[in-house]
Amino acid sequence: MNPCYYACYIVYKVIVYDIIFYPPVYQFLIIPGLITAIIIAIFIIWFERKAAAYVQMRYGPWEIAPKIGGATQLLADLTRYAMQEIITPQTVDTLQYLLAPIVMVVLALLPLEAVPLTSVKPYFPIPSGYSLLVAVAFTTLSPLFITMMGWASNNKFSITGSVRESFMITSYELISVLGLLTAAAMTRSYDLVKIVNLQMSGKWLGLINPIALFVVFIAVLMSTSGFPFEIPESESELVAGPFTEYSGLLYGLNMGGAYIRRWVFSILITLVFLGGWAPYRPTPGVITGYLIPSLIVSLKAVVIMGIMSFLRSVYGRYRLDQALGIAWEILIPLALLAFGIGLAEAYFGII
Amino acid sequence: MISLQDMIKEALGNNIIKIEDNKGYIDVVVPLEKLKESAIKVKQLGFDHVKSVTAVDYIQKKQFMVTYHISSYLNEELSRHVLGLSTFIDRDNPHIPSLATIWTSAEFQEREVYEFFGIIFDGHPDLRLLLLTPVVAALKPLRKDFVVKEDSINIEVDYAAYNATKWW
Amino acid sequence: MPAKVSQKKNPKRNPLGKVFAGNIGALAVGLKYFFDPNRITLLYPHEYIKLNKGYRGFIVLIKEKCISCSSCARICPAAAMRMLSVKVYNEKLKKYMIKKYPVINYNRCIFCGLCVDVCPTEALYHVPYHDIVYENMNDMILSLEDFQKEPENIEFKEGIPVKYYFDERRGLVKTPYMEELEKRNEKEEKNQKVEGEGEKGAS
Amino acid sequence: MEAGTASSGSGIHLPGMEIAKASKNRYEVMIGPAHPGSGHMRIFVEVDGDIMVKVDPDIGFVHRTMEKLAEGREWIQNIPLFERIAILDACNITLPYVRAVEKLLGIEAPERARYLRTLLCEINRVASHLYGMGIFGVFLGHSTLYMWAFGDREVFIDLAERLTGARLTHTYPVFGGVRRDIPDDFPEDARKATRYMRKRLNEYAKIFLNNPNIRSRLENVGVLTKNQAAELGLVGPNIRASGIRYDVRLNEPYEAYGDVDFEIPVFEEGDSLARAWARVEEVRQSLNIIDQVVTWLEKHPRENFMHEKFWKTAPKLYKDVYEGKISYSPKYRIKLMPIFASLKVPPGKSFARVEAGRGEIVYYVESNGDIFPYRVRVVSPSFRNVIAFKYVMPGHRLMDLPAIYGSFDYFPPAFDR
Amino acid sequence: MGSDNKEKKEERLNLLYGDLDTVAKMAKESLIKGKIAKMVDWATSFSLWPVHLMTSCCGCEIGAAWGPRFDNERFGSLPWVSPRQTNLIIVEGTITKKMACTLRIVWEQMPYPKFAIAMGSCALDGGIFYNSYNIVRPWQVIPIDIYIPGCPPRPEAVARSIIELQKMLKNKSLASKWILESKREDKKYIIPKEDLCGWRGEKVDLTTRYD
Repeated sequence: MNPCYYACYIVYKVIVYDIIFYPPVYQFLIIPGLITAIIIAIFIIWFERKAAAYVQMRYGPWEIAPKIGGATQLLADLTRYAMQEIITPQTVDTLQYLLAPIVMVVLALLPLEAVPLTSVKPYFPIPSGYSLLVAVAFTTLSPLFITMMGWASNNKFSITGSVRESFMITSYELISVLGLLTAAAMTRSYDLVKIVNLQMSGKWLGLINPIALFVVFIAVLMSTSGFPFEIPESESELVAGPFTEYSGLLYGLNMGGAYIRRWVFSILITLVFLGGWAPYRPTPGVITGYLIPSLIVSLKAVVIMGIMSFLRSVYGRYRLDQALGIAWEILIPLALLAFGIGLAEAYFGII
Repeated sequence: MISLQDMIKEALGNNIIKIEDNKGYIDVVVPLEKLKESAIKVKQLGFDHVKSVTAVDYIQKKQFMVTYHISSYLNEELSRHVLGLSTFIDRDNPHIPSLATIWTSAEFQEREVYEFFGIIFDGHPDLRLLLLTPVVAALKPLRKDFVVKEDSINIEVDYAAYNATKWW
Repeated sequence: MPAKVSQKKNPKRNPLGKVFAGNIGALAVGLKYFFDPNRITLLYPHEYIKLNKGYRGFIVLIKEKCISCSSCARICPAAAMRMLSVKVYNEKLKKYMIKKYPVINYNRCIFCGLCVDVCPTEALYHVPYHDIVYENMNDMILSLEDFQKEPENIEFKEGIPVKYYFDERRGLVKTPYMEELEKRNEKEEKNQKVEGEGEKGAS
Repeated sequence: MEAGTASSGSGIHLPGMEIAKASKNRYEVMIGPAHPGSGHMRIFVEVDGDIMVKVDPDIGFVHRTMEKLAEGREWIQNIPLFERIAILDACNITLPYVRAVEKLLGIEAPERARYLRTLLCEINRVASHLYGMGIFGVFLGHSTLYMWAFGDREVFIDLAERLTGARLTHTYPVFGGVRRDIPDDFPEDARKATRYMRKRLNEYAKIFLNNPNIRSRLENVGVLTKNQAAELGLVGPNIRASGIRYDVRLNEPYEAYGDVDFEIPVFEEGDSLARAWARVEEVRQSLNIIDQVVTWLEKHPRENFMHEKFWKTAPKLYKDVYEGKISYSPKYRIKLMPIFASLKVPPGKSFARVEAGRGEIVYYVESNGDIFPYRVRVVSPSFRNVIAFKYVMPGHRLMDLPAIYGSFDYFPPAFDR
Repeated sequence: MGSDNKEKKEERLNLLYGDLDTVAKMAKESLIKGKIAKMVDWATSFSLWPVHLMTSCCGCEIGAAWGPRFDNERFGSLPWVSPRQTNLIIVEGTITKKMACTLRIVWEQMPYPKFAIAMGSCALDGGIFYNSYNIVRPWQVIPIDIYIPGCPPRPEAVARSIIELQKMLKNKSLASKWILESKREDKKYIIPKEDLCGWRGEKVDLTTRYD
């Protein structure tokens, strides 16, 4: 045998099987990570524009591909963004300004490292008994970098926007953590696999405890600044909030970042409240053990994202103090109530 | 019911130089010194806001006429009428007491008259430029000696030499 | 009957109704339009609105009717129309005379139609289209010859004419304007007959 | 006394940009002029934390010098000129100028012309209010309202286009009459449009005004009491939302408003929500007026919509044009006599006011018997409303700025003139 | 010949030393060729986002043009808020002297490739305000690609201008050339910025007109 060929074979094998198909990498980069997230973002932004257009008596993006309703619109936008000049204003803190969006996107995907998409052990990214806890902890990282973006931009609008963002972080984080951990209280476990497996019988936690689902849903809307909580980048007084100074590819990253975060949260909600890959039971094998359950999870998550996107066409935006008031005065008591209900249900053995 | 003219005559007394019924409003001309006093009296009658502050440049008489068109919101009887409180001021030394302290609604309009005519309202709380940039405002554009040229309607050239861009 | 004053108040709701009824009402209206979109969009290059005859679009001169009275140029608020002196051979007097004709500058024209309305001989008229754009400002300053031609309209080539009619339930509803289409089809058929088979691919 | 106009200092100084020294904990945000929340103006906002402390509107970015230009143009040329104050409300904006000149000329439009003017005024008022609501929606992040309002505005723009031949710049009322009569199928179309719009207004209320999200943004925001509104001299629906019973149509009925039956909605609260509701209710009343006017126009014979003085002298060609005998000419179009091109107006001063969509618009016209006006003074509704920003906004949060701004239904070209 | 070799050598050396400018230039040139250039033009033509710069009354027709009846979002064009993320300016009517500075600043804030449309007769030759003392012509301030006559133009005309701009982009491959050369040769400013924002303008011949 040719040693060179052999070496190549080994390298290939290492790269493909041991690196790319190593579950943490695979999950981070392909399904449900970066590539899937981008595809989903393309689809969901298109859907958002189209759904709004439906409600608003018009067509929305159309001329670019009339036969499929302009679905390739975002490709054009992304290409344009990628090729446009990247302006770095003189007054910005250059390193932070350039790094923050990239780090934000990377960190936004980090929770996926802890999220199992199947109950078959070899495909777990990081087998852990505390996967829910780890995932929730990771979700809190990326918003910090949005705040940093605003600070680095050195622009009054950006800074005001990032201050607003930090206000929102402090209020929504507690709610989403409380809401998600309700599941742990109900199932007596931090293990996402166990939580999903308990829901296999059709008793989805979202159905048993809809208040918790509602609270988490609102908290996710707040965290990803979706309508009616699109406050940090509210255009009518803050232009584009923390992203005001960003142009070209960096802005594309920002725009994608919010959707990626929403995507990650949707997957978490799906796993915790909507039964994950239920009613399908994974069996060993790449297709039956990994692809089909992750497809089911993705579908459910896309539906959640679709609902979130639809709200854009019905609601305006709340004022900052009102949003914070909703968070602290209504949602936190509700989250505590949901927690109590969860405990009661667990005690009486409903779950 | 006494008519509005009588009411104003009674209120202002001998402050009035001339009172006439113009088309659409009643014009009262008062001397410059008595303007503020008359305004206070008129406000007591119930005229509570200023509709417009107008200055007219009579370049031949070397005078500006400043008219406050005032009317009422709260008194429904008065709101059917518009009263013009006018005064004439010297064109070379245009100073006039500001009525913005009496009617807040005159504030922005006086600023506008200030920048377009260069009439200075003494006692105005915030006399700055409103619409124009300083360079343009220095021209005092609404005075009659600032002339804006209109284009002529004829193109004085024979057809063969008609070069489109040149004539516009 | 003169107007009356009617005293009104902001509609009030109890807190519970405010939260539930309001949200559900808004979502229901949104969903209603999501599933039954009342789309009034004109797909512009593929369709165009056949404007009414009275529309004040681009202006065309009929030179024969012009009596050089300059009314149009005098009334033009934007000085977009001016009188151009042209030497014209007079048949009766057998000599050249200077006559004035209007020329127009679309850089300034505001399409108010005063020139058309004031013309005592109806020598000017509007064409009912108004969607031409230029890459060059000099193209918009018309010479006397261009002013007599109706400006070329691209929308005829690219789209089909539609008309909007009013509807109680849907507001504006568009329908293809069949008369115009038939007229155009007839014309095309005639052209094809005259020109033979060669032009078929182009249409 | 040139202080405050030109500050000579080091560094780049941009026009109109007077930089005030900010105290501790305060900073200045400049909203505009190229800002999604400002439109064509700039607002200097001094913010203490999240609370606006000082608001200074800096206007004039669209100042096109109409008052000066009017002094060099002939009387009729000023109609299209003043139309550009607010082209979306064109008929209402030019009508007081026409009325003021008519007062000087000593003529009055015939009855049919008065009804036709009323018709277009009301169509414009509906379109203008819908425009304002659409912008308001966008300010609060409610894109659907923007789209709906602009979509339904098209209905009324289409009506106006059928009537006058232009979408926005109608140049419709001229001295002594109007330029066109209604087309034959117009009354039926207008009735359909009003019926449609009445139904839609309920949906607007559902998705926007009764939406808890929007209500919470608007309630008790930017409250103006009756006396404050009168003191600031605001106009239009803004004062009627504060409980002032003032409407030119009520206090000094002009054109056909004395003959039609309608209500003036007056609200008590004086907050942003009341101002929004006042506009919705006004749209309802305008629809009523359109119905009545159209019925009147249908019943009465089509003649006399130009003042006798001008129409009597018309040659035969003019009547041919009116009857539509010329192939490229629309029916019922009136031709202007060449006298309009050099009309001389008797000397005098006149004053006219009209309730435009955004409020009362006031013209002061002075003539010295020439073919040009000697002085025309326009005070447009937005110009009188702009003062409200300075006095109403301080004390509110920065996010209330669009909510207050939008509720006053601003239109910067109108106040800049 | 010798100098050529020297230059090449220097270039190589620069590469070796990791001179970022040279590398970026070479990478750009290799990227913008053939298919990718076409794709850039295609993408830019279907993603013309106008910046929110309402300069005057034609803004109402812009509202209508992006409203439901004429819906220019069909062309992938979405009015956006911040100039940094947009690539199209639509000058809606009159530019006053106070606004001209803003117009130029907004234009400079936008990343290239960027384009401009002048809408309405006020933006062309002043329209009805041709002799006003407070206006400038937008083509003296920024380079304009397409002109729309009318006062105001119909929304269809705005749609037409976008279609024309798309055609121009594809035929002349404006976007990819601009990215490659980092500047556009055929358009230039007439009034320098200091004059616009300081209102001097003595040295400028305002009668010049470029096309």
